Amino acid sequence: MSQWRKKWALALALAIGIGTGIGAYTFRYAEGLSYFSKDPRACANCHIMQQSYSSWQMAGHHTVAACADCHLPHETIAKYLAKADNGWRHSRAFTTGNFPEPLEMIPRSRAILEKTCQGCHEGLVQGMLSQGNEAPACLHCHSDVGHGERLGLGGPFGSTALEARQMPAHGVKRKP
Amino acid sequence: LTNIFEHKVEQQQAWVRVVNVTENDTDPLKWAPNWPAEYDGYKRTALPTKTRFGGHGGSEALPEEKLTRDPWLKRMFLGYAFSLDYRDRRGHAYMLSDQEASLRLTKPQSGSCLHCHASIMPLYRELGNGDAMLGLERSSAFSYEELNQKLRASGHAHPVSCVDCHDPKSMSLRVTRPGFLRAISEFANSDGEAQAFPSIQEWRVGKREKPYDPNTDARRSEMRSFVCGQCHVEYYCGKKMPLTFPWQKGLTADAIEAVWNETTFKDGTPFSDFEHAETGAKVLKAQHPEFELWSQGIHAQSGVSCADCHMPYQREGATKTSDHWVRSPLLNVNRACQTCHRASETEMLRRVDVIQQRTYELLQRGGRAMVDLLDAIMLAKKAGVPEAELAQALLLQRQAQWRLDYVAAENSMGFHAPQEAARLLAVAIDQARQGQLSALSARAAHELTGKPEVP
Amino acid sequence: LTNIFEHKVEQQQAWVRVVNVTENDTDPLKWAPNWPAEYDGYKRTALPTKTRFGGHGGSEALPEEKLTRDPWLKRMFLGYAFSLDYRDRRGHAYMLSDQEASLRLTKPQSGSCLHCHASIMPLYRELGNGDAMLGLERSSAFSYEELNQKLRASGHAHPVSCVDCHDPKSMSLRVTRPGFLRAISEFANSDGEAQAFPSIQEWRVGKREKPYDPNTDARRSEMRSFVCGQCHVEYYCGKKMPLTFPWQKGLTADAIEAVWNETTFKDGTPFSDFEHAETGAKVLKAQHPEFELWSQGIHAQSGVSCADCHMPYQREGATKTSDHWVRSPLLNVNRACQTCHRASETEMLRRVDVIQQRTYELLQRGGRAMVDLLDAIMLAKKAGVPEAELAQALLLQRQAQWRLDYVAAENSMGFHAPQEAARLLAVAIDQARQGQLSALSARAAHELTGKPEVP
Ligand code: HEC
Ligand code: HEC
Ligand code: HEC
Ligand code: HEC
Ligand code: HEC
Ligand code: HEC
Ligand code: HEC
Ligand code: HEC
Ligand code: HEC
Ligand code: HEC
Ligand code: HEC
Ligand code: HEC
Ligand code: HEC
Ligand code: HEC
Ligand SMILES: [Ca+2]
Ligand SMILES: [Ca+2]
Repeated sequence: MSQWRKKWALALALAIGIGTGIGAYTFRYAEGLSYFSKDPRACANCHIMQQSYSSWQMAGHHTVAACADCHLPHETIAKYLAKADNGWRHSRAFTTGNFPEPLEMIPRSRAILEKTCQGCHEGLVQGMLSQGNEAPACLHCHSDVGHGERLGLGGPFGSTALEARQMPAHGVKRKP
Repeated sequence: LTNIFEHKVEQQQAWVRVVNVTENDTDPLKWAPNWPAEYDGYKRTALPTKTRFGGHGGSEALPEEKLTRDPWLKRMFLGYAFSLDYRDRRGHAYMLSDQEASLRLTKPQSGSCLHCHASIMPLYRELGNGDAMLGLERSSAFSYEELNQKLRASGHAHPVSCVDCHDPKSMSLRVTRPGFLRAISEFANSDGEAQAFPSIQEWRVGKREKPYDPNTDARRSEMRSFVCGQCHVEYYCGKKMPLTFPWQKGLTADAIEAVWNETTFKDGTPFSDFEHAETGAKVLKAQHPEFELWSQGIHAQSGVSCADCHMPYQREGATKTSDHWVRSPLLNVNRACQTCHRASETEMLRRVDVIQQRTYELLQRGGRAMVDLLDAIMLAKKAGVPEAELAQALLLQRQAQWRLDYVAAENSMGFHAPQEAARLLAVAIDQARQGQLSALSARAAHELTGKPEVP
Repeated sequence: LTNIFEHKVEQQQAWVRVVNVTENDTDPLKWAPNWPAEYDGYKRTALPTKTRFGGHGGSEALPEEKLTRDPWLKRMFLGYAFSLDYRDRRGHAYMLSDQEASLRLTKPQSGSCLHCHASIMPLYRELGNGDAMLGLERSSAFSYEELNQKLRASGHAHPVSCVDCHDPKSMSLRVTRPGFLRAISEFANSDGEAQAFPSIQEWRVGKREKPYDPNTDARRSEMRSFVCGQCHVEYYCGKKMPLTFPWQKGLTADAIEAVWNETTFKDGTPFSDFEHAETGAKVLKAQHPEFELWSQGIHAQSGVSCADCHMPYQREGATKTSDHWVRSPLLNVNRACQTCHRASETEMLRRVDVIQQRTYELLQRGGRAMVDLLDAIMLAKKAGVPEAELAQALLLQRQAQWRLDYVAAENSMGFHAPQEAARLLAVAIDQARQGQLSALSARAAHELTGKPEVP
């Protein structure tokens, strides 16, 4: 990934955000720059993403795919546009605290996911994609490949699955 | 902006105990400085809430009267205190005052009623000289008024409180209520299906040396339902027997009926809650079997606990707490349901509505069948049919009424186990109609002196 | 190493057309060289399979006779061909031969029967001079034997075949059956609830310029159920009316009953399938409403299609194909259920068993109520009760029998929509018992000449 492209994308992201000067500050402070790294820990910089991060570590794909492999387009330009888009929306949401929890994926993000699945598994699903009509929705059947069962904020099926199922009644601890 | 700073700070916070709390601290206010978020939620149970079938609505003094809304309920309960006053439930904050205000107390009630309506443990310990189980047993000898006075005098007159569900030292969940402790252990010892309870399954195949004790044996995910199972259950609570949860054969409506059928009072008479004022049938009363019905549903059997839906996690800044505003999950679909389900909020609400609407329709159908049965028996009586020839009709009344009431008294309008609730209503309807047939043909046979032969 | 090599090769071969296939290629063998994996699966539908309520078991010439297993079915169908022979279903490979072997054909049957039992499209086009819809209409004028002979002579006498579900050019899914095409469009045009069908919801709020056409309007996920809805549906198929799927008011059992109630034959007589041989009631026959019942369940409403469970994807070397061995998903839980459900195979089987067991219990209860109703009517007739006084009982027989049969004829023993199936049975039981009450009180009134007044 070349240096000038990084800068170009950052500029774009900031350009969208600069409308309210504070946006830029927020973005920087909340480690918005991490949007431009491939390192999954960069996403986990926000505690909001912590749950996704830890569940990803327990799910099947963590040895072969990191956040960006699934959540960002594989084509370069589209990737940076998406990064800027996410970066801005998430930073703003993080600052205002104005978002649903458990998180809900927007359709745009879902569409990106479908494409990245196909990208890696093209060979395998060739038959499915070869039929004339629209592509099948991978997430209809495989929505748990990235993070296991849906996590929300925890509970017996979340990142605390093992905890809640196996932990004896004693020893309730405040979760981080 | 400050928001972000706060987030960063909160992230580092741990439980700082500002004050010390003990077994005798029944006043939640005492706990508030340590756990302000939980306390805030707890206090909100005093707010009015309303969904189609849940909550209690506006700011009226008392929730809506079920007996007015569904007159067949009143008819079914004739001869029992429940025909005097029977209202919608509401938030935990009201549990003691709503009990005190109920006209059911115009009939003599037992002190055991307080088991589920107040933070009663210190009083039980006092009554039993430190042994709460003994305390509960002794409490049934008191009249409701006597024990209520004692409670008020002791300073423990609070609704269910922190100490009822939490060990004040570790804040772990624990169950305190003697009624539950005894019953869950009896259930573990039965061969009733226990799909929802992994620790009971393990105990059963294990050594069984010590009786099953939820406080040491249960998993955390089970405790998240057990704390509610202390109260949201079918019971007998009167003068003729100590408080009883009838789980010796299992947690299904059929298993519970079987237990009641085999129970006798001390004086040897077979168990029943009351004699129906019109027909004279010896019938049962079902009370809020949320825990039991839930246990028969797919959620329970997938490990989903009461607290998952009724006390979902919420984030306050960077920390997660359980929402102690215990209420209808339909008021909080995002946290209560979408944490596991990928469908939208509207879609989740629609699903619940479909389930509840089907149950409601069958419930009303059952109500009509019950009224027809009562009418048929009364016509037969008027026609002079002798008691003995109505025995079958009266027995069928007891069976049908049990199942109909079971679903009516359960507070989720079938949601906790949709197919099981529909099944119970189907059987109830069949039994009510068969009772009606029996009464009708007894009357016909009587009026024809012997003919036509009963088919 | 060779393994990797093989994978690579297969990957490139996917979809290489060795032979060309067209609309008139009804013989699946012709398609095999292009799609060997799918063909292999398809062929296996000839293998025997057995689950508790599904499949057909061993290698007997014909599947088990339902009428022997549940005598109340036979009694309910007296006067109709279904009382002669009514067996368990089995794999697609048998659909034509099982139809030919059925003793129901000893009564005159219409040529339309072939709509769902053979690869019939070329013949329809021939009959309709290229217009398949017209072809279907004309087919009902033929007797079954005549049309079957035509089919055999044409060389298209195959069970459902590739070309029935796939466009031979693109291999996209498509629906071909005129009965379905007309009915789904009528359904779209109704205001029946369409939660399971997003494209119909969209069409309804859209311009509605052209009638709804699944082949252009439906999503792929819907097509994965529509192809099955061509046959696994309730129908009328006789001489008095062209083949009809009764969806003009919706897909619920109640909506369908309403359509039948409003339908009249050409001669002006109100619609019914047959006159019950004993009671003379004009009753309905329900056939395999899998598509309709599924549409009322949580799976359909979550977008889960027939193919998801009955034709799950499987990995074969380096490609994924749909398992064309269409059969009970309980024989393939790992692929059919566990991609979506995390529970173990044993646990999934247990869940299905609980659901089916509850349905089965209610179904048998319904069967007993039906027999009691028929007995009551016959006793009243014997006692000389005039026809008019039994009208209500006969009407209730029609209503109860419709619902009871609906669940009995549906092939998943309630699984496709557990609560809805239980609800239908509850209503059926109520109606049967009310019919019995009506007959009993008519008889009693008759024998007492006027007394006791019917309550
Ligand atoms: C193998 C692909 C894959 C990888 C790798 C992956 N995800 Fe995901 N992610 C998904 C899928 C699929 C969903 C949708 C889950 C659903 O529908 O419930 C999702 C959903 C999410 C959501 C939305 C919230 C939710 O639970 O639905 C967030 C936030 C998220 N991922 C963050 C991350 C982060 C952070 C990482 C890296 C630590 C990551 N993802 C890695 C596939 C992946
Ligand atoms: C600045 C903090 C922060 C960082 C860094 C961050 N996220 Fe998020 N993320 C959020 C917040 C806040 C939300 C909730 C936004 C909303 O719902 O409006 C969110 C929501 C999401 C969602 C679900 C909503 C949607 O957009 O569809 C996904 C998927 C996601 N994040 C993935 C990622 C990935 C992948 C990364 C790393 C490349 C990442 N996030 C880095 C804060 C962050
Ligand atoms: C960066 C490439 C990459 C992306 C993006 C990716 N996968 Fe995979 N996936 C792999 C590899 C490599 C494996 C094999 C891993 C193994 O065998 O452990 C795999 C395994 C799988 C499996 C089988 C194992 C399991 O976890 O169940 C499924 C199903 C799957 N992927 C689906 C998906 C879906 C759906 C998406 C999109 C949400 C996706 N993949 C995105 C590379 C990827
Ligand atoms: C209707 C359900 C469904 C849809 C939609 C679906 N899959 Fe799958 N997928 C399955 C099933 C079932 C299996 C397991 C096959 C087996 O075990 O043989 C599977 C297996 C896989 C595997 C693992 C194969 C292996 O065993 O290593 C991958 C990778 C995969 N799918 C990717 C995808 C992608 C990418 C898409 C979207 C283009 C997709 N799937 C859409 C049902 C589905
Ligand atoms: C999967 C989610 C879920 C679980 C688990 C669950 N419930 Fe519920 N509960 C509901 C829903 C939904 C309603 C219907 C609320 C309404 O009609 O407003 C409900 C209704 C209730 C009501 C009446 C609420 C009111 O506002 O009137 C009570 C009391 C209740 N549940 C107690 C329990 C208990 C006790 C348990 C465990 C033994 C439990 N629930 C388990 C979802 C759940
Ligand atoms: C000590 C007894 C007791 C315990 C323990 C208890 N409840 Fe209750 N609950 C009650 C009583 C009594 C009421 C009715 C109060 C009234 O109507 O005044 C009630 C009311 C409710 C309501 C109705 C609230 C509304 O707004 O209508 C819900 C929901 C509920 N409880 C759920 C739970 C759950 C979940 C738990 C466990 C986490 C639980 N309860 C534990 C006794 C208890
Ligand atoms: C095993 C626990 C338990 C016992 C014992 C118990 N209650 Fe309750 N009570 C509850 C729960 C849980 C609710 C809320 C659910 C509901 O209303 O169905 C409730 C609700 C009530 C209400 C408000 C709704 C209504 O029914 O009008 C009154 C009044 C009440 N109880 C009175 C009594 C009296 C009097 C007794 C003793 C005869 C008693 N309770 C014994 C658990 C119990
Ligand atoms: C009816 C039962 C009940 C009552 C009363 C109750 N709690 Fe809880 N509490 C719970 C449950 C259930 C949890 C979740 C525990 C878990 O997941 O292990 C919980 C969790 C907690 C936690 C752990 C952090 C969290 O929020 O998950 C704290 C602290 C707490 N409660 C404090 C209190 C305080 C203070 C009060 C009194 C104002 C109180 N509780 C009253 C049932 C109750
Ligand atoms: C902790 C996880 C969890 C929570 C929270 C949860 N569910 Fe579920 N739900 C499940 C599971 C697991 C199933 C069983 C099917 C499956 O395996 O997906 C299920 C099944 C269902 C079904 C179909 C079964 C039935 O009974 O008809 C409905 C409807 C449903 N849930 C609604 C809700 C609603 C409404 C809420 C919130 C009040 C809720 N659920 C909360 C996990 C959950
Ligand atoms: C969620 C999974 C699921 C979906 C979706 C589903 N089915 Fe089924 N189906 C089942 C199960 C489970 C059974 C019971 C099998 C048994 O008893 O062996 C069944 C039984 C059947 C049977 C009888 C099978 C036999 O072996 O006797 C037929 C026919 C059938 N389904 C057709 C359909 C059709 C047509 C659709 C769509 C309109 C559909 N199914 C949708 C799971 C499903
Ligand atoms: C052209 C009509 C037709 C179509 C299209 C059709 N079926 Fe069938 N299906 C039948 C007939 C007829 C039988 C019974 C055959 C017999 O008993 O000889 C049958 C039998 C079955 C069985 C029972 C198999 C067994 O082993 O017992 C299942 C399951 C089934 N179909 C599911 C489906 C599904 C899923 C689809 C769509 C993917 C579908 N069918 C499409 C006509 C059809
Ligand atoms: C709308 C489609 C459709 C039509 C029209 C249709 N069938 Fe079927 N038939 C099916 C399906 C689907 C099955 C498998 C499901 C079942 O057995 O319930 C089946 C099963 C059968 C079976 C095997 C099981 C049994 O019932 O004994 C016979 C025989 C049969 N049909 C005969 C006929 C005859 C004769 C006619 C004309 C009167 C006819 N079918 C019309 C769809 C149809
Ligand atoms: C009863 C309907 C039906 C019949 C008959 C049928 N198919 Fe299919 N076929 C399907 C469905 C459903 C799919 C899945 C389509 C999708 O992925 O959305 C499918 C998918 C396919 C695919 C795409 C790759 C895959 O396996 O998913 C091929 C190729 C195919 N079928 C070939 C055939 C051939 C060859 C025959 C005849 C031997 C045949 N089909 C008969 C319903 C049918
Ligand atoms: C493509 C995804 C998918 C497949 C395949 C699937 N299910 Fe489900 N199932 C769901 C969804 C979605 C729900 C609704 C509850 C929820 O949202 O989790 C559900 C709910 C259920 C429920 C509870 C609702 C009810 O009807 O009682 C049962 C039981 C169930 N599934 C069993 C099965 C079985 C058995 C199979 C295989 C034959 C199967 N499922 C296949 C997605 C699926
Ligand atoms: Ca009781
Ligand atoms: Ca029919």
